[in-house]
Amino acid sequence: MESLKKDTRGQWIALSGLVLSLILIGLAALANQALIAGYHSSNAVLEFPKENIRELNSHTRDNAEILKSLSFEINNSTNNTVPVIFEQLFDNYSTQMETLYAAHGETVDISLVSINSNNGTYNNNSDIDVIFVNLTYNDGSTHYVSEPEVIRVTK
Amino acid sequence: MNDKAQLHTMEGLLAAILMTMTVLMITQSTAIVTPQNELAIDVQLEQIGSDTLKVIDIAPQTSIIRNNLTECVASWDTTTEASYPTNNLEILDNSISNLMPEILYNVNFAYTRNGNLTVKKVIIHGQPADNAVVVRHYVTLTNETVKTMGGGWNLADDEIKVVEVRMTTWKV
Amino acid sequence: MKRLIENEEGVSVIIEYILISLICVGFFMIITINSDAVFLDTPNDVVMEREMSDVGNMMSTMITDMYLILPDNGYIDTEYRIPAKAGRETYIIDADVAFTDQIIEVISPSSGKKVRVTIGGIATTMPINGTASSSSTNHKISYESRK
Amino acid sequence: MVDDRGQIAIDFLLGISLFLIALIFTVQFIPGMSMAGSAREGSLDYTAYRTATILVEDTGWWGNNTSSGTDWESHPTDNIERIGLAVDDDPTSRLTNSPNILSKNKTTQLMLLNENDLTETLGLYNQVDNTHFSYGYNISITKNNAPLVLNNTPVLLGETVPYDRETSKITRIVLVETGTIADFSGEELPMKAANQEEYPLIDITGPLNEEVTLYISNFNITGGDPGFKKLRLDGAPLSEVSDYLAYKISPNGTIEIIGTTGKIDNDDVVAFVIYQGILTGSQTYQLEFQFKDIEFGPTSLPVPEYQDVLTTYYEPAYLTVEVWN
Repeated sequence: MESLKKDTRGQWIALSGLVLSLILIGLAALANQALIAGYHSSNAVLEFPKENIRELNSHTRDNAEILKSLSFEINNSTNNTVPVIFEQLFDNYSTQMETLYAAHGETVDISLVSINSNNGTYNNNSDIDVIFVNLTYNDGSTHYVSEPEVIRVTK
Repeated sequence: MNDKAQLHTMEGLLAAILMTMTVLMITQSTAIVTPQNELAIDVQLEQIGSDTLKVIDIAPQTSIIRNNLTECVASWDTTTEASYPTNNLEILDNSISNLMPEILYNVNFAYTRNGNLTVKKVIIHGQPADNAVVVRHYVTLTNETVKTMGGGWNLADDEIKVVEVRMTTWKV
Repeated sequence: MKRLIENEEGVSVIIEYILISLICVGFFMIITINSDAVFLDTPNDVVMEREMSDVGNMMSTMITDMYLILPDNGYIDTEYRIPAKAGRETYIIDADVAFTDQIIEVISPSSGKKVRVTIGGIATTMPINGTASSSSTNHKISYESRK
Repeated sequence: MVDDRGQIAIDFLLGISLFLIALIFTVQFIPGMSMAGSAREGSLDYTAYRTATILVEDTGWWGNNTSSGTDWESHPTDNIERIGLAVDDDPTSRLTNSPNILSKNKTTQLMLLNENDLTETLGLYNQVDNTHFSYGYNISITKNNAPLVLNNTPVLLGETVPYDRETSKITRIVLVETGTIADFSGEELPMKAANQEEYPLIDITGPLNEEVTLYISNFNITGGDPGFKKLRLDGAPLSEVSDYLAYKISPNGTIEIIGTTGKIDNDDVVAFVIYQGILTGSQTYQLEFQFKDIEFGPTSLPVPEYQDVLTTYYEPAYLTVEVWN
């Protein structure tokens, strides 16, 4: 004990050890805090399927326009009426969308409710003006239902 | 006065200064760069990725983005898959990298064929990092768009094909 | 005996011993008295503040995101998960003030701690209301166009 | 107590007590020092995200006792309840079908709002113990790393970002309506009366007090060195430096300035930007584009009018929102 007391060398080393440990404590606190920071808010943004639902909605809208002009085109070469053709194409579309969404573990349902003509006939492109579609989306924690989604097809 | 071990004192002093500087530097740098956890980076990646696809999708003819997403997808020849480093959809690749520089991405197309899901690689920029985020966008192809863009989708006149553009984005 | 009393060798050792003990006891006492405040309360306060503002931000961000995709005819609901405790205390999310003030409050009833988070201008077009307690198991935000 | 052995221990005692006092203080301060400093900032974690989301994906809303709608930009004196910049075709419905496309009118109106309304409607404030305080913010729309200029004002709001503060920042990619553009197809442009070479014509009715942008596409290349020579306005040549800018956009989106030597491919789009101040008279101007080795429509075609083919021009840009305490 006496020899240890007399030996005054190494004081700085001991002090550096202390400082070092304090720095480590500080760093650990910082790192910890960075881990806590914003976990739930980030997670909510990542998990909430905003873009998936919006895509379902907006792509169905875009698609209705495409299908409308396509069904008038097909109408020229077949005996089927425009609404019948449109319905077939729409069924085809919704099956494809359902398969594509199912690959991500999401259940969607897109079904055509009605095609509306402003004057009751389906002779040319401007006759169809509004289409009603039911949309549902479910990924286990978020459920979205739009019954009906009113799509104006005016292009 | 004991004047031995002066050098040790200097050494200690130096060490103390060094450590203080380190601590200062670390606290300073975290104050400037917002301490972001990995999830926050993922949020930004997802945002930028989905914005990019959306902007390309809605881009009108009269903008710098000459072909919108549907046209880009329609022009794909369907037979050759991309294998690093060759990509076979130049136009889409250029449009994406113009909009989000400094971010790497891979693009796949997913679509149904005879009721089964098919996924094809289209643009490859490397192996995605651990924090990669996937964004997706949908387009509908008809034979008309495919013909005008000269793609190889081989659709019948009364056929439509919904294609999922799946983009994996990550930061290096 | 006399020799013992008159002998002063080692006195300093005893004094040293007494002083050291006193200092150590003092140090120990200070640490014991303050340990709760130093090692538990301060970090707990910080952690609570962070977690509560995190939860508040999550609610506000989710409501914003949800608002942007609300169907015109139909409904949307989403379940969310929040930690049962912020630090060591349970808390309540209160959105009822949002109706007038565009603010969501996260309050801890036991300590009265309160964190407020703003919502960007949605509350004026659409009433937002409801409260949620962290101790209940299921949490849900829902919207129905017909109501 | 004349024995002076062991005195060194008093030294040691003094030292150790000092040290212990120091230790107590450090232990008390370390956690407070590193953690409490940033605790307050936590509440603005996602403020930037929410603000940017509302700006980019929402149309905004205004309302008074009798009516309401999304066209808040045309009711600046009424009660603006929410600010959103997305374009909208139906002001009565709450949502837009075109997120990420920013309206020019809404953006310019945003620049005119006063500070107070802005922080209030965007929710850029917090209330602590009933005192209202605003966050510092910086909102900008940039293109090529410079602020986008709309109606001669750069889109830049708020203060400069302090670099010694923790901030919350988000960048969104958007399409901005920056003006109008006339898109012409090569075969629709008539050649000037068959004197020398094939110079197509376009009529522009003045006065126009802004930049005029024209696109010409679908080139029918007839010779080996197709290119652009010069632009003439009512017969007088314009200067490529001070009067107009001509560049081409190739199909993959690369932009290249075409001087008199630049080559043009048949799938290129050639864009002309005629600067502000050139077409300010109340008259009909005739633009003559001198190309080489490119054939345009027959002379019998009517000269197209710039105003007849005008459409909105969209430019990709970055909207950045940064918020701090």
